[in-house]
Amino acid sequence: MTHIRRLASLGFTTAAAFGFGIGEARAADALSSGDTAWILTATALVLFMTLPGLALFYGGLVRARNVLSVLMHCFAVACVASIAWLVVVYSLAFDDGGAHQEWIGGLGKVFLDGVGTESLSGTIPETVFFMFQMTFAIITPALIVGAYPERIRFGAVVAFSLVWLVLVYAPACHWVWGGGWLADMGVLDFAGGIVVHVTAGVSALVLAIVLGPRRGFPHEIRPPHSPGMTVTGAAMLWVGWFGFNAGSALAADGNAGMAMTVTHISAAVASLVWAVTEYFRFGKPSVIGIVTGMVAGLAAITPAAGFVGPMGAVVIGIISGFVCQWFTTWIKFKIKIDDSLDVFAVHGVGGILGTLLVAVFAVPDFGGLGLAEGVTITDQLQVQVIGILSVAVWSGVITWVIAQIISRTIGLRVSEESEIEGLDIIAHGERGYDLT
Amino acid sequence: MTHIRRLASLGFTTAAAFGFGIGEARAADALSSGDTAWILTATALVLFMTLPGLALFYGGLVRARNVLSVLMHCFAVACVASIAWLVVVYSLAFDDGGAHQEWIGGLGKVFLDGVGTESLSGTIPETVFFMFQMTFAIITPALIVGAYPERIRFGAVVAFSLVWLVLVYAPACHWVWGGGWLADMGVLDFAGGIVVHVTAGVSALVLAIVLGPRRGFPHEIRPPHSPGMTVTGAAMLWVGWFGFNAGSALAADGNAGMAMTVTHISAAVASLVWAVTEYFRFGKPSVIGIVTGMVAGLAAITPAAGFVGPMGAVVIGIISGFVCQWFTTWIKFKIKIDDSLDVFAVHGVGGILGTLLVAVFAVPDFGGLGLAEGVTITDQLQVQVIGILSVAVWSGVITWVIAQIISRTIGLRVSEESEIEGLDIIAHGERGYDLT
Amino acid sequence: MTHIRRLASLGFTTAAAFGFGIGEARAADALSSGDTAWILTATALVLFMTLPGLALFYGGLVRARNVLSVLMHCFAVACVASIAWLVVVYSLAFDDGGAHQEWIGGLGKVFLDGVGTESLSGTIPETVFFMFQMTFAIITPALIVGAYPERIRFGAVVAFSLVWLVLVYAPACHWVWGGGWLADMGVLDFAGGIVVHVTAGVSALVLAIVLGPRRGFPHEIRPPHSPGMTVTGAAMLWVGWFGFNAGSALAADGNAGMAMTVTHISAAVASLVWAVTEYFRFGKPSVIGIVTGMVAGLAAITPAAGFVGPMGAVVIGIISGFVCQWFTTWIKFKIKIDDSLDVFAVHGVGGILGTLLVAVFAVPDFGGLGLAEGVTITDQLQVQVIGILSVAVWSGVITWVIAQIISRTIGLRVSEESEIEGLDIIAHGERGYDLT
Amino acid sequence: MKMIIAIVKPHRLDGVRTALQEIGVHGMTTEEVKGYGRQGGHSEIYRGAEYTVSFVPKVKIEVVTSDALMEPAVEAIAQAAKTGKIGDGKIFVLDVAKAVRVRTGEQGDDAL
Amino acid sequence: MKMIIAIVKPHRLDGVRTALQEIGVHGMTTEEVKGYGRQGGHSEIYRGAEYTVSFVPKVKIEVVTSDALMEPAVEAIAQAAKTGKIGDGKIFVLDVAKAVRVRTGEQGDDAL
Amino acid sequence: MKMIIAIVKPHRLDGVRTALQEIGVHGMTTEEVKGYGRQGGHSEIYRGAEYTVSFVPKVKIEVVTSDALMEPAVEAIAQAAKTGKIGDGKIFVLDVAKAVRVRTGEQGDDAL
Ligand SMILES: Nc1ncnc2c1ncn2[C@@H]1O[C@H](COP(=O)(O)OP(=O)(O)O)[C@@H](O)[C@H]1O
Ligand SMILES: Nc1ncnc2c1ncn2[C@@H]1O[C@H](COP(=O)(O)OP(=O)(O)O)[C@@H](O)[C@H]1O
Ligand SMILES: Nc1ncnc2c1ncn2[C@@H]1O[C@H](COP(=O)(O)OP(=O)(O)O)[C@@H](O)[C@H]1O
Repeated sequence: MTHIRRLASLGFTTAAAFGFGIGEARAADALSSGDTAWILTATALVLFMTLPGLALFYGGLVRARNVLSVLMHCFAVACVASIAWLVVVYSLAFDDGGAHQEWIGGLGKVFLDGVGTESLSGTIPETVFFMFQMTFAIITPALIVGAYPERIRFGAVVAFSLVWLVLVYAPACHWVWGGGWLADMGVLDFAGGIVVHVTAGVSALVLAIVLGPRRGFPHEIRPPHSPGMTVTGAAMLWVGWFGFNAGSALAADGNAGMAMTVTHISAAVASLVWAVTEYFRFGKPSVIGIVTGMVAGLAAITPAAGFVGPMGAVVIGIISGFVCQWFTTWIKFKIKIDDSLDVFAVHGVGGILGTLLVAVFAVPDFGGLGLAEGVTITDQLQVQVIGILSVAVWSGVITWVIAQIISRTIGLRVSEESEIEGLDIIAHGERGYDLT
Repeated sequence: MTHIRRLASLGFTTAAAFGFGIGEARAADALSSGDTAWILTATALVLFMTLPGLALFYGGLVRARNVLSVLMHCFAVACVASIAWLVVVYSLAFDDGGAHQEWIGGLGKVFLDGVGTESLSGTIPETVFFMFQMTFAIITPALIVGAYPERIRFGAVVAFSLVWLVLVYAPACHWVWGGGWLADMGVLDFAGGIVVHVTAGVSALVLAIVLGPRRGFPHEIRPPHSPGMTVTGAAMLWVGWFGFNAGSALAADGNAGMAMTVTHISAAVASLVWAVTEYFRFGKPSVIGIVTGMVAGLAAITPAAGFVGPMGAVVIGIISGFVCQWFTTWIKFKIKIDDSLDVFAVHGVGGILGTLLVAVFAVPDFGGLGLAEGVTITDQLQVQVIGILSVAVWSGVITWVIAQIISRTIGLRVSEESEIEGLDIIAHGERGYDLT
Repeated sequence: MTHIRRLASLGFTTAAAFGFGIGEARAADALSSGDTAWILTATALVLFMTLPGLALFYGGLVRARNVLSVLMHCFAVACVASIAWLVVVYSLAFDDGGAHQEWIGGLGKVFLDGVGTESLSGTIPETVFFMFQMTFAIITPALIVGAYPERIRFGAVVAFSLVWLVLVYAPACHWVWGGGWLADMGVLDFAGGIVVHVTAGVSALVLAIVLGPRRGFPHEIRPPHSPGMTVTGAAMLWVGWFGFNAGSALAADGNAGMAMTVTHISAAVASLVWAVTEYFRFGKPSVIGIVTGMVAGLAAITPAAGFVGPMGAVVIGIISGFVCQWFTTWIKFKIKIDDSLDVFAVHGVGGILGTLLVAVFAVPDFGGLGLAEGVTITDQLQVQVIGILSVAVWSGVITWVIAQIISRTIGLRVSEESEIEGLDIIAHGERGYDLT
Repeated sequence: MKMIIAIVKPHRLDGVRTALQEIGVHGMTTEEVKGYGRQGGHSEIYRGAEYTVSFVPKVKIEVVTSDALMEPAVEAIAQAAKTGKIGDGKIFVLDVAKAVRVRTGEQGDDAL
Repeated sequence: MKMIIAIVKPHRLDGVRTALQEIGVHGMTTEEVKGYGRQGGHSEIYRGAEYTVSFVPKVKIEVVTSDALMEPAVEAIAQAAKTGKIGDGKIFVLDVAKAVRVRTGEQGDDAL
Repeated sequence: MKMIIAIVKPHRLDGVRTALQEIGVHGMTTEEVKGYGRQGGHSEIYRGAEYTVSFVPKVKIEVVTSDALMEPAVEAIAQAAKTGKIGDGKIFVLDVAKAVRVRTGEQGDDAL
């Protein structure tokens, strides 16, 4: 029994909460080539977000002598996550967990056991659902790359990502999208405010604390070596996010269209809000700033995309553009944590904001598509807070444990001399640029 | 009542003229998930054309110290256009204008009022139509960025683009695609020869005149700082243009297939024609040249894509590759206008050529899909000329007025010292490259 | 009569062997907008693989002073191939060849003669099939660019690619996918292990031999000037390959979904295998290495994508990541052929491996979707070997002849001084980077 | 002969070249360098974070002149490079023992 | 006055700068250069292929000091730059005939 | 000791290095520079537009040699760098007062 069929019986709200489009709730057993076409495309788009999107976004922000190491981190994490997904994580997240279904899925789909070309998941082949969801499992640990560049050991990146996917991502994904306890409570998370952004953001923060700051942090850090590379990656993130959010409708329909619309609007608004705020704070709107605003707006709309209307998107864009900016400064300069590329401030905070605001803007009065019958804003907010807190605590604690173990075994951090020399040549034997 | 339903009653030619595929004319009220899947994809492709496509294409052509400013221009214009589109431009372009429908649309769709997940536009959700068309409203003012880099004030870019979208783009789009007077006349513009390329090209020329040339123009300008960046952007434009032209069929059908085919052929032919011409003129075909030819071929086929066959595409490719090249030299070195990245010569001239040639090559004798019943080539040519001239004059005059006002208020141009220092550090406080 | 209809009557295995999805075999006469949407998208994805994907992948691997020439090679080859495809190659590959159908197609579809917006090819418009297949005809000669950078004359690139498409690609494509003698034998090549990778790989090797090595080969060659550019291109190849392989199902269905799944898995596995092997050989896994492993894994899964299951993909990934790496070293340092960017070692060897292994892993016992009725692994292996050998010999011999003729007429190689100065400035009058 | 080494603000390069040409100096070699001096400690802001950038981009100009032309050349450079703001740069003069023009083998002042 | 030209390993730059500051030298100019010496012939590996990279990235530091400060400055650089491994670099000292601060026109030691 | 500063065409660098090695000079430092001289005013064409590129890419080679080796080194460079076409470059020689090898502290000719 595919999970979608199971879910269909839970009725509208829950199904939607699992990231399936509203239209999906009318459980369909026949393959729709149109829906399949869109999710195949969306899968390509979300992979494109990580490779090369996120890799370039992050790569441009570090020092030239570490650019390749960041690309390598993103690339290797993508490979490791893909294999982990096939081997066990997909099954843990989406297979029926039987007695412990509330907490974790089963092992029936390990290595895609029993899934063939005829297996369906709603109106699309299950392989397509598997692939689409896999791209989320790729980008989530890849987001954490932003917490530890320029000083981490490569082996630690691989080991951490692998273990983290099994211990943090699989359960969180199961709880919210796989029919676990948060799904049962009716938590709303359309495309991953909790599953992707809260898990990655909190884990990034904890890992940054355990790892310690870069030499010279906070003021003697070198500015981004190639903002143009970062903008290129950011633009790819924007385009790819259409697949992320509108693909989460799991159909090519009006729900997907609205999800794409609000996604775009939130991104555009948050970008401008960030730029305008910078203009008032420093006199100059920067290109790094505007694209960071874009990411904040996208992270924040992610949990809300299929539930809110354009007005909700505008407000979510404004708030996230403003609040996430405040957090970038606060974390680096007040509490002095070197979450180097601001994963928590942008993704974590953005994801949390959107997960809270969806409870408000899903209401028809605010232009939304409606909460479940009989559920008030306050009810929903409570559920959302529980979802955020439980996943945040789980992510933080497990990350801390994994980091400690790695630190005491293979080691987390390179030597100071290696840090100065740069990870490209030290860890990978390569140089980023030879323009002669 | 959506505009498409209205249009359907106008019958084949007009509907096609509005950029809806031929298949569209059989007004369909049911959602097609296949068509929706393709237009969702096409929307992503056209956004990709601007971000990062066009941004990189232009960014590589300027001096290293202005590269970020160009990326910022494209990015900020995209954000501003998206918001303007939501707030009022979509409504002005596509809502029913009632009594003044000939000239401009109504305000009924401001902020997507009344548009929900169930609203259709032909066989696709209206939100998807809204998003697809929005990407055109993004790229059109972004094309104009090529007229003014390396010397314009950032505030002027934002202000100009915003006002221009309302005063130039909204009416032009309405006239041709929204059921306005040019549509009534039966003007043919499949994907934006007039609406996108003529408006942007002419406005670029006028703005370049008002702004004045860069220091050292024409001979002491620095050559492109990163042709590889330009080629990267160009390739993205090519791929994205599949969404632009084949998406304008608004369906996943034979019309879309043929539109994609002729688009590709024109691009390939114009690229080679440009390169060969350079070889004969200068002895060396350049990579900047070949990709410029590509853009010329794509701009020229745009209005014709859904109406002509492969032979028409070959001829349009040859002519545009040759004529646009001639214009780049002529404008810069004969009439000495610093339309810095050749927006008029490539897009304006290309768009005009295609808009004229479609009248010829739409005829079945020349491999086309046919003009409306009873319409001769000469009839159609007349309409096309009226379309080009009216939109060109409107674009030019309004651009001139907006530019004058900005020049007298917030100011158009940076100081000479800032121009030398470069806009990246002056306007955005950032540096393009730090490879140490 | 379109070839697809013809093929349908040949029954399951053969149809699948021609790269049409299994579902396709139930010959459908009606347009499916879902399938069309996916193949339009896949076409864009495969074009994206060449431009800018492959161009950047290759561009980053050469010296800075040759980067533009490599981009130019890829771009010009794409244009030339597109026109050749329209003029004659599509017809030779896919039109009915009548009496000599076993060997080559006819000339009935020259310039797309008789193909209109209503022509179907299975469930998609024939123009869409034409475009999709065209992107394969673009990337195949573009792959060969990796054999000759940094020393070839630009004219030779253009001439070679053009003639090669007609004399090598058209027949090979016809034999395998167009209903030729290899198709009759039941050769399995889902998306181009033979048609794309064997032809390109072998031709690259032969061309590299005729052309001779770069100055200073093998040890004084400059290392890749921009590994980051290479990674960017590699990531685009990965994403685009979804279109390549899953698009080859020619439908948006379960076969496409499984093809995408195994494609992805093979890529991820081969990447990690390459990196781990490097770690054991040299102590450092490199980013150039991991992405080369990715390409090897993708090349190897290409012929197998629609026939094998996840387990097959894992094994194919492991073997290709390991064997292709061994070949890169062997060819350059043992037999000392300067196939500069390892086209044969990666694509040729990868394609051969996959073409052999599909015979094994298509068997249901190994998780595959099954061989044709009554066909054993050994039978199939025999056919596969015949396919590989015949195409390899044909590619090699014809390439050698073309290269000799070019060498004696327009000349293959630039002067030593030009080679030192760099092709960018010598052949195209441009410089790759001016960061001042 | 003397080698004049001038470290100036990048955007002054064109002005310096013109000034030198006017007094008859037609050859020079330039490089991009990073300078550290009183101007040191300027900062750039990314994502609201201030980064201290100790080394500021400068252009270094090397001109070899005859002994006679040295003073006017230094004068010309100093004037053309001056903005009056901190970080305008320095000019150093070193003795040159020998000069050769590669193409012709000419030596001494003839080589310049 | 003297011009000290030091060619050192790139990651030693910050240390050298600090060492110079401690002894009162507050101005310097740096460039990225490629060096060739005994260290020459190191190799990089790409796709299993060993490439000989003859020129190794180094940083060149130019500091002009008064005659008196030269010795301590050379000493400070030498200590800060030393790793004890091959390729640590060289320090050369040249005579400077004249120095001018562009902003003020000051000359000689005052210009430094 | 002498410092030889040679500004040559980039593609001659390898040749110069070999020539120097043959006469026993095993260390050198190179930088990419932009030169301006008689060759000045070459032009590049983009989109049919001619752009005057005043500064031409050159390579600057700095070699410190013992007094005795200086003449042969200059000779070797001049020969290896010569193409006979305009823009071949210049060689300048300056006196070096002091040289130190960082790794060992050796001084003078021993440091080279
Ligand atoms: N002692 C020195 N030796 C070499 N270069 C120096 C020295 N002092 C300054 N410079 C160079 O001159 C530049 C300008 O010096 P700075 O002290 O910032 O300003 P100003 O010359 O206006 O006082 C520096 O960035 C550095 O490149
Ligand atoms: N004779 C020389 N002239 C100029 N620069 C030199 C000379 N010899 C060495 N160098 C520079 O010093 C650097 C270090 O020298 P090298 O011989 O590799 O190591 P070490 O100084 O430890 O013996 C070289 O990379 C080069 O930049
Ligand atoms: N007076 C000078 N001082 C410093 N460098 C010079 C001088 N004259 C020429 N050069 C350098 O030498 C290079 C070659 O000089 P140029 O006059 O173009 O050719 P040629 O040496 O063949 O006459 C120039 O590009 C510049 O880098």
